[in-house]
Amino acid sequence: MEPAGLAALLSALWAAGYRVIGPTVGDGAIVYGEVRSLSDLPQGLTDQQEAGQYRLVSREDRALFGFHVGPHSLKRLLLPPKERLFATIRKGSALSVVPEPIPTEKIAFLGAKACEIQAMLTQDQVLVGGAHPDVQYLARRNNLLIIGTSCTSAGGTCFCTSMGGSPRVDAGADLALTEVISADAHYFVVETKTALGASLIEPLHLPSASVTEQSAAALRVADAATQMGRHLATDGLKELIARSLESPHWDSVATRCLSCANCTLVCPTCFCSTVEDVTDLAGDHSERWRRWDSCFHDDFSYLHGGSVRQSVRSRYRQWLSHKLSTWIDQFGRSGCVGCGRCITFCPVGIDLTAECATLQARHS
Amino acid sequence: MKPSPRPKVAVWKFASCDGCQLSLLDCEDELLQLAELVHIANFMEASSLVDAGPYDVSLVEGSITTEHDRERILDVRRQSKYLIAIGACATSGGIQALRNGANVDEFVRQVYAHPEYISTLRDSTPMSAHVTVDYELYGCPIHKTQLLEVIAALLQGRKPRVFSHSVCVDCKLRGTPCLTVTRGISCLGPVTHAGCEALCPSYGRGCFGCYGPKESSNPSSLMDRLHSHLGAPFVELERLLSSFTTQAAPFVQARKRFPPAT
Amino acid sequence: MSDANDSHSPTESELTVRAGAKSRTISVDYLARVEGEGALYVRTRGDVVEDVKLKIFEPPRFFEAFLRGRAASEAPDITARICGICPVAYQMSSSHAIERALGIAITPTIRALRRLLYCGEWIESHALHVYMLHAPDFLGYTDVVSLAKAFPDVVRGGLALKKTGNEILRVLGGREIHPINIRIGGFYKLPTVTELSALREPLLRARDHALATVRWVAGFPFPDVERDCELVSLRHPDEYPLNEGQLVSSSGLCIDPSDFEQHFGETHVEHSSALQAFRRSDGAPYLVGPLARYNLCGDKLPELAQQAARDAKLPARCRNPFQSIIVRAVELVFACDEALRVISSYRADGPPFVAAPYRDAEGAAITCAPRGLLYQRYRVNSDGTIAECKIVPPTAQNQRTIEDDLRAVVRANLRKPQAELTALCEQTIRNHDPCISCATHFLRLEIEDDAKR
Amino acid sequence: MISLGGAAPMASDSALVPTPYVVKRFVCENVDTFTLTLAPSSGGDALRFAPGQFNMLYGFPAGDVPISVSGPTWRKDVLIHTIRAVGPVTKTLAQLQRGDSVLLRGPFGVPWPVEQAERHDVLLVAGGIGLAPLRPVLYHVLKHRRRYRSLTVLYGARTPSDILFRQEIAKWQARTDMRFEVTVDRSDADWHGHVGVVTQLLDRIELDPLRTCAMVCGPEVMMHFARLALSQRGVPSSQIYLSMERNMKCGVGSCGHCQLGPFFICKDGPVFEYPRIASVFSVKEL
Ligand SMILES: Cc1cc2nc3c(=O)[nH]c(=O)nc-3n(C[C@H](O)[C@H](O)[C@H](O)COP(=O)(O)OP(=O)(O)OC[C@H]3O[C@@H](n4cnc5c(N)ncnc54)[C@H](O)[C@@H]3O)c2cc1C
Ligand code: SF4
Ligand code: SF4
Ligand code: SF4
Repeated sequence: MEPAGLAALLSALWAAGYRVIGPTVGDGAIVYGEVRSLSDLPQGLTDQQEAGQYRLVSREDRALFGFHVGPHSLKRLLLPPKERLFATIRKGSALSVVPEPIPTEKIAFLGAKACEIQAMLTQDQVLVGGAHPDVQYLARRNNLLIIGTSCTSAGGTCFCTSMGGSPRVDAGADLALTEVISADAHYFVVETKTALGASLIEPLHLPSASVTEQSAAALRVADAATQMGRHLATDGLKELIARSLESPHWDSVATRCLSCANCTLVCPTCFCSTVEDVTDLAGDHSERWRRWDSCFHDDFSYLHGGSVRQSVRSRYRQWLSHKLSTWIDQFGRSGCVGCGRCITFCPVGIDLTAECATLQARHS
Repeated sequence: MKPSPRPKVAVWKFASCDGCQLSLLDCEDELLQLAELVHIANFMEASSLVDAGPYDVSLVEGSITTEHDRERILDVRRQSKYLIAIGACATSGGIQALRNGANVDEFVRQVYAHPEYISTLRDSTPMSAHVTVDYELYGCPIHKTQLLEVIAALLQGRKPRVFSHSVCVDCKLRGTPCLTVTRGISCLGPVTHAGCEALCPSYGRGCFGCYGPKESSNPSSLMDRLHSHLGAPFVELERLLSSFTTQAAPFVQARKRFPPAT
Repeated sequence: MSDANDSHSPTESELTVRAGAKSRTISVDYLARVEGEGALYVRTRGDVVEDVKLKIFEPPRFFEAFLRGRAASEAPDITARICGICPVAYQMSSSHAIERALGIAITPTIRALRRLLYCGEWIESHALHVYMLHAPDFLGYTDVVSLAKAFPDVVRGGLALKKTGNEILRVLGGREIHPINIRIGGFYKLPTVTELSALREPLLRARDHALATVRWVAGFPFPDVERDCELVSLRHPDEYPLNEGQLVSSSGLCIDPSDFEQHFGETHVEHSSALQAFRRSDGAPYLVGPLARYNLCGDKLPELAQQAARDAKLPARCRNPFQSIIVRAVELVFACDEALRVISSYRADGPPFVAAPYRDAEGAAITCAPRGLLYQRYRVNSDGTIAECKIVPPTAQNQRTIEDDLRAVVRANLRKPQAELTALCEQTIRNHDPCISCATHFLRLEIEDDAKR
Repeated sequence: MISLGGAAPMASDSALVPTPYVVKRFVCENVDTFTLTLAPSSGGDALRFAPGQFNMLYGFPAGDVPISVSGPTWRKDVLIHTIRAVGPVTKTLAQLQRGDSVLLRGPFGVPWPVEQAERHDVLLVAGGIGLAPLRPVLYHVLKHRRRYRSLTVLYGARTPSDILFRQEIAKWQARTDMRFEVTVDRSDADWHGHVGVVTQLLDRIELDPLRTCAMVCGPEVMMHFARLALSQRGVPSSQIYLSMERNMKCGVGSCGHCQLGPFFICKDGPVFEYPRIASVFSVKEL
């Protein structure tokens, strides 16, 4: 598929009633926003990432998806930062409850990276995999169409391969694209992953990719897998962390950690939320809102009489051990997909792969 | 539920810019309703009607900088069931606390022709240094919706929705990419108390900490990073931590670690 | 009108009656001041008004002292904290002064946005004064809440008008009080056209209400007072003054704002922690603010505002301070109209701010705070720090004129009962919307009659 | 992979949206504790629950908090909760009067092991408000008395005036088919019973350790010492159950607040067989 084909797909999606969201350039980063035409995409741009540092820089080519991951993740769409759950009205002594309507908007997400999709599947498990599925999330999820793009390079803080992932988009997407760009060609190899994906591609009458094209795409994705900027040794890590709850290393992190919660809020799998009741002055009308919360907050663990996790040491420990250890107990897989956001977006550059390595060196 | 009589509210001013109490008058949509729900019994900026105490709620703006004010706040405390300190001045001494540790006599001489007319204390101190404060609302100035929220919560006997976490959280909720990480701008957001809805970063400028430190604030670590990684000079960081809540303990602590100015 | 006497603790009254040291006139180099709490002290002997003092108790806050050594870029944020009611005025004067020192020329877009920002502050501040602080005086109410019971539509409209002013401040400045989007050279971020267009509708309604307000306040009962004093304002050849212009006076002065200190000085009297200003040539007090602006620049008001003034029978030369409420209402019409003009021609073009390297230099500027002219002068160092600064706010300039007004009012009304005279004195002070906080609702009249002792 | 799709979810299906209930009865138990009897505002049956399960009770407009059901499981028409007023939400609930509305979501959580305890000596150890979540077990065992061997309740209160359910306790104490011991931390002039912490009572009773099923509910320290004492007496860990408390916002394992190591207290607990939580139980600040 040529870029023109992508443009046609884009118009077809809008025409089919989808709001298309994808990577756009805003405030010095690649953020998710509406994509109406190819010119909204971050053409010719990429990101350079290091612990505590992200820079948007030009690429030598005009790739549309030549970036890694940015400050936003799919959870913005599926588990919005703030969302109303219901309203309560008081009339005399009677209370009535008005539930928030189920969202119906159809959204197509263009340009989801493999780790992004893995993270979404991880959140699915938490939010709709149990006895009480979250109806708002479920509805949004059912209304979401995903066009993934496999990575053809890896970022400075990426380590998806350590977490059992790969730069290649697979399950979870409806369509998977691999962008191939060279001196004389610019095309996408498209794989249909679901019937819905196929139904979108069919009317475009795309030529099928040649073997050369397919292997060019596969080669680039395989290359990306060798370029990971970070590595996490996961063997025995779960048990090691569970054994090291009293490690002095947590104190060392606490001297650096700001308990600012950036790591948890940029993490695409962190799902913690709180609720707040917003009332009018007279107190006759109230709304229950859910919003993102973080285990780095003092009042997160508040019980009558005080918080359970008062020290920053215990909050960082909670986060790291949940991500990499207890999540496996809870859901049979790690809570980390190796996207590296928490490393890049920590204002003081705390790097969970480095902290784990220290812990491993110290305790194994 | 039992209906309760209209609480009597008083608003007091100490050394300040008036901005925090003005927030109340800036509640254009709610002011008249508020005046029905509570009895505004003493609010000099807004009314010449003054009902004597005791008051159910006193909103106190400003810091203590004179002997006379030190006595006056004791009296306000005696007359008030709940005392709510509003704003950076009342909760940390405010910008005028820049005089703390400086040579006040010298300051007086610099500004006034007749220093002997001026009576002032050496330090500008928050309300909590003098009386028991029931609730502190941060900000220079406070956010008017937070003020309404605190009043509503008090009226309804619930916990106000005021959070002690970092400004970063609000940036994330808004979707503002981190200025420090993506553009190398010095920002106090990670150590500053939320409340402004991450205002400055949304306008592309770093937070200068006008809501004071968040809970468990760790400015030392942030300063190390801004200095070693972004090359921010210590004098600049020193100023960054010395503005509207200059006397807040974590900021004072972090400044102590800076090498002496040359 | 209630007598606020009971609200004072004995300590305060002691302070108020404490014998004063002799005052002397001295000009000073470094000032810090704030609007603040005031008290009023009048002493008469028989029919002679011996002493009138508008006392400003506001504790000193030393802004000029701690601005030394700070980064010049911090001046707009720090000086804003002098006053929560007119922070924009402080931000504008400090920005212009430092820009002058550095030789920065702002773009037309930034200039227009600054006018818009100032309109927001004028609307907010004037509406606050007209509806909440001053109108209740004329109609015999204690506050806006009781006024609202009698004039619900006027007050609701007034609150909406005030909100519109605040809305401008919020969009352009980030927040109403102590805006954060203002920096030397311009703004951190330009607003979008859509953001500004959203202000159009509320502004149209606000302008209508301002017009109605001119008619409403014109019908108030005004004591027959003519006060003759020197009026001082900025004047601009093409527009009603906000950020720029020559400094002019009713006696024919016409100078560059940077020459302000050569013509006007300040003195420190015991009963005030604000410094009092005077004209250097003869030591006389002078008046700044809406009345001065209107008398000196009324011809530059947009036609709509001029028409409103004519309809309200407001003479082009108005020397009755009680009628300043009409002038403020007319200025409200102007501010809404001007805001609409800026919005309709706005394009988000050019850089959000203009920068220039620091150098050892000095610059001064005057802009028009709602209450009158606000002078600031800075000497900056090449490392970007402030070497020295001076700030002269409007209330300090008006303080002596207010005392003169009081003297005249007390002299003419000596026979009135205490409560009535107190109210009249309070109103006299409120005519000038002094920014001593509590807008003088805090004032107490002490008449010490020596003859009866 | 999670199966998505299927019938479109309904807004009212959400476990996060409460149902209005009306207060049928308000009983003061002591100075800060009260019992609410609640029936659905729309009429009909109340929610079914098992002993030890809890509901999220919403004191309008303060917010909602987890409160265990303290009434018998067989009451179909009402839900009974016993609440200690300690903070904003519980104090709002304390203001309720007959006829007022509350909002309720639930029931949530893993119940006490009433079936596993059959043919065992049942030992209930309660501290303070911890008696309320255990009361449904007591009702259940008494109703099905023959399925169980001995029944012992050890209950500790801070002072005599803090003792809950006084009249009921008197009746239980009068029964011959069970034993109900009360102790107080601090006594007063009229108190003639035990003084001391509840674990001291444990040392005074006879135990057939291997046939004992112990259910413990109270402050964490109290549970810690009770568990230790029971282990020392030879009760197998797997026959000791504790009810844990953490901050809860959702009640269904999606808000993350109530995590304790690998567990979500709201859905993996609050009742835990001790060995499951042994490795995390006394880790500080976990
Ligand atoms: C499974 C379980 C069963 C319980 N059963 C009972 C019972 O039967 N009777 C009884 O009296 N108490 C019970 N509690 C304790 C009760 O939930 C707390 O006392 C209550 O949350 C206190 O809330 P508050 O607002 O009154 O006071 P505060 O503790 O001061 O709370 C302030 C705020 O903090 C939050 N908060 C504090 N603690 C919790 C919490 N545990 N969960 C969620 N939010 C919290 C709330 O938002 C609350 O509004 C139970 C707790 C749990 C976990
Ligand atoms: S823990 Fe870090 S690397 Fe792992 S998924 Fe979350 S943000 Fe990405
Ligand atoms: S690890 Fe970094 S991002 Fe996370 S809370 Fe600590 S300082 Fe903030
Ligand atoms: S971002 Fe920081 S400086 Fe700006 S308003 Fe908020 S707390 Fe104040």
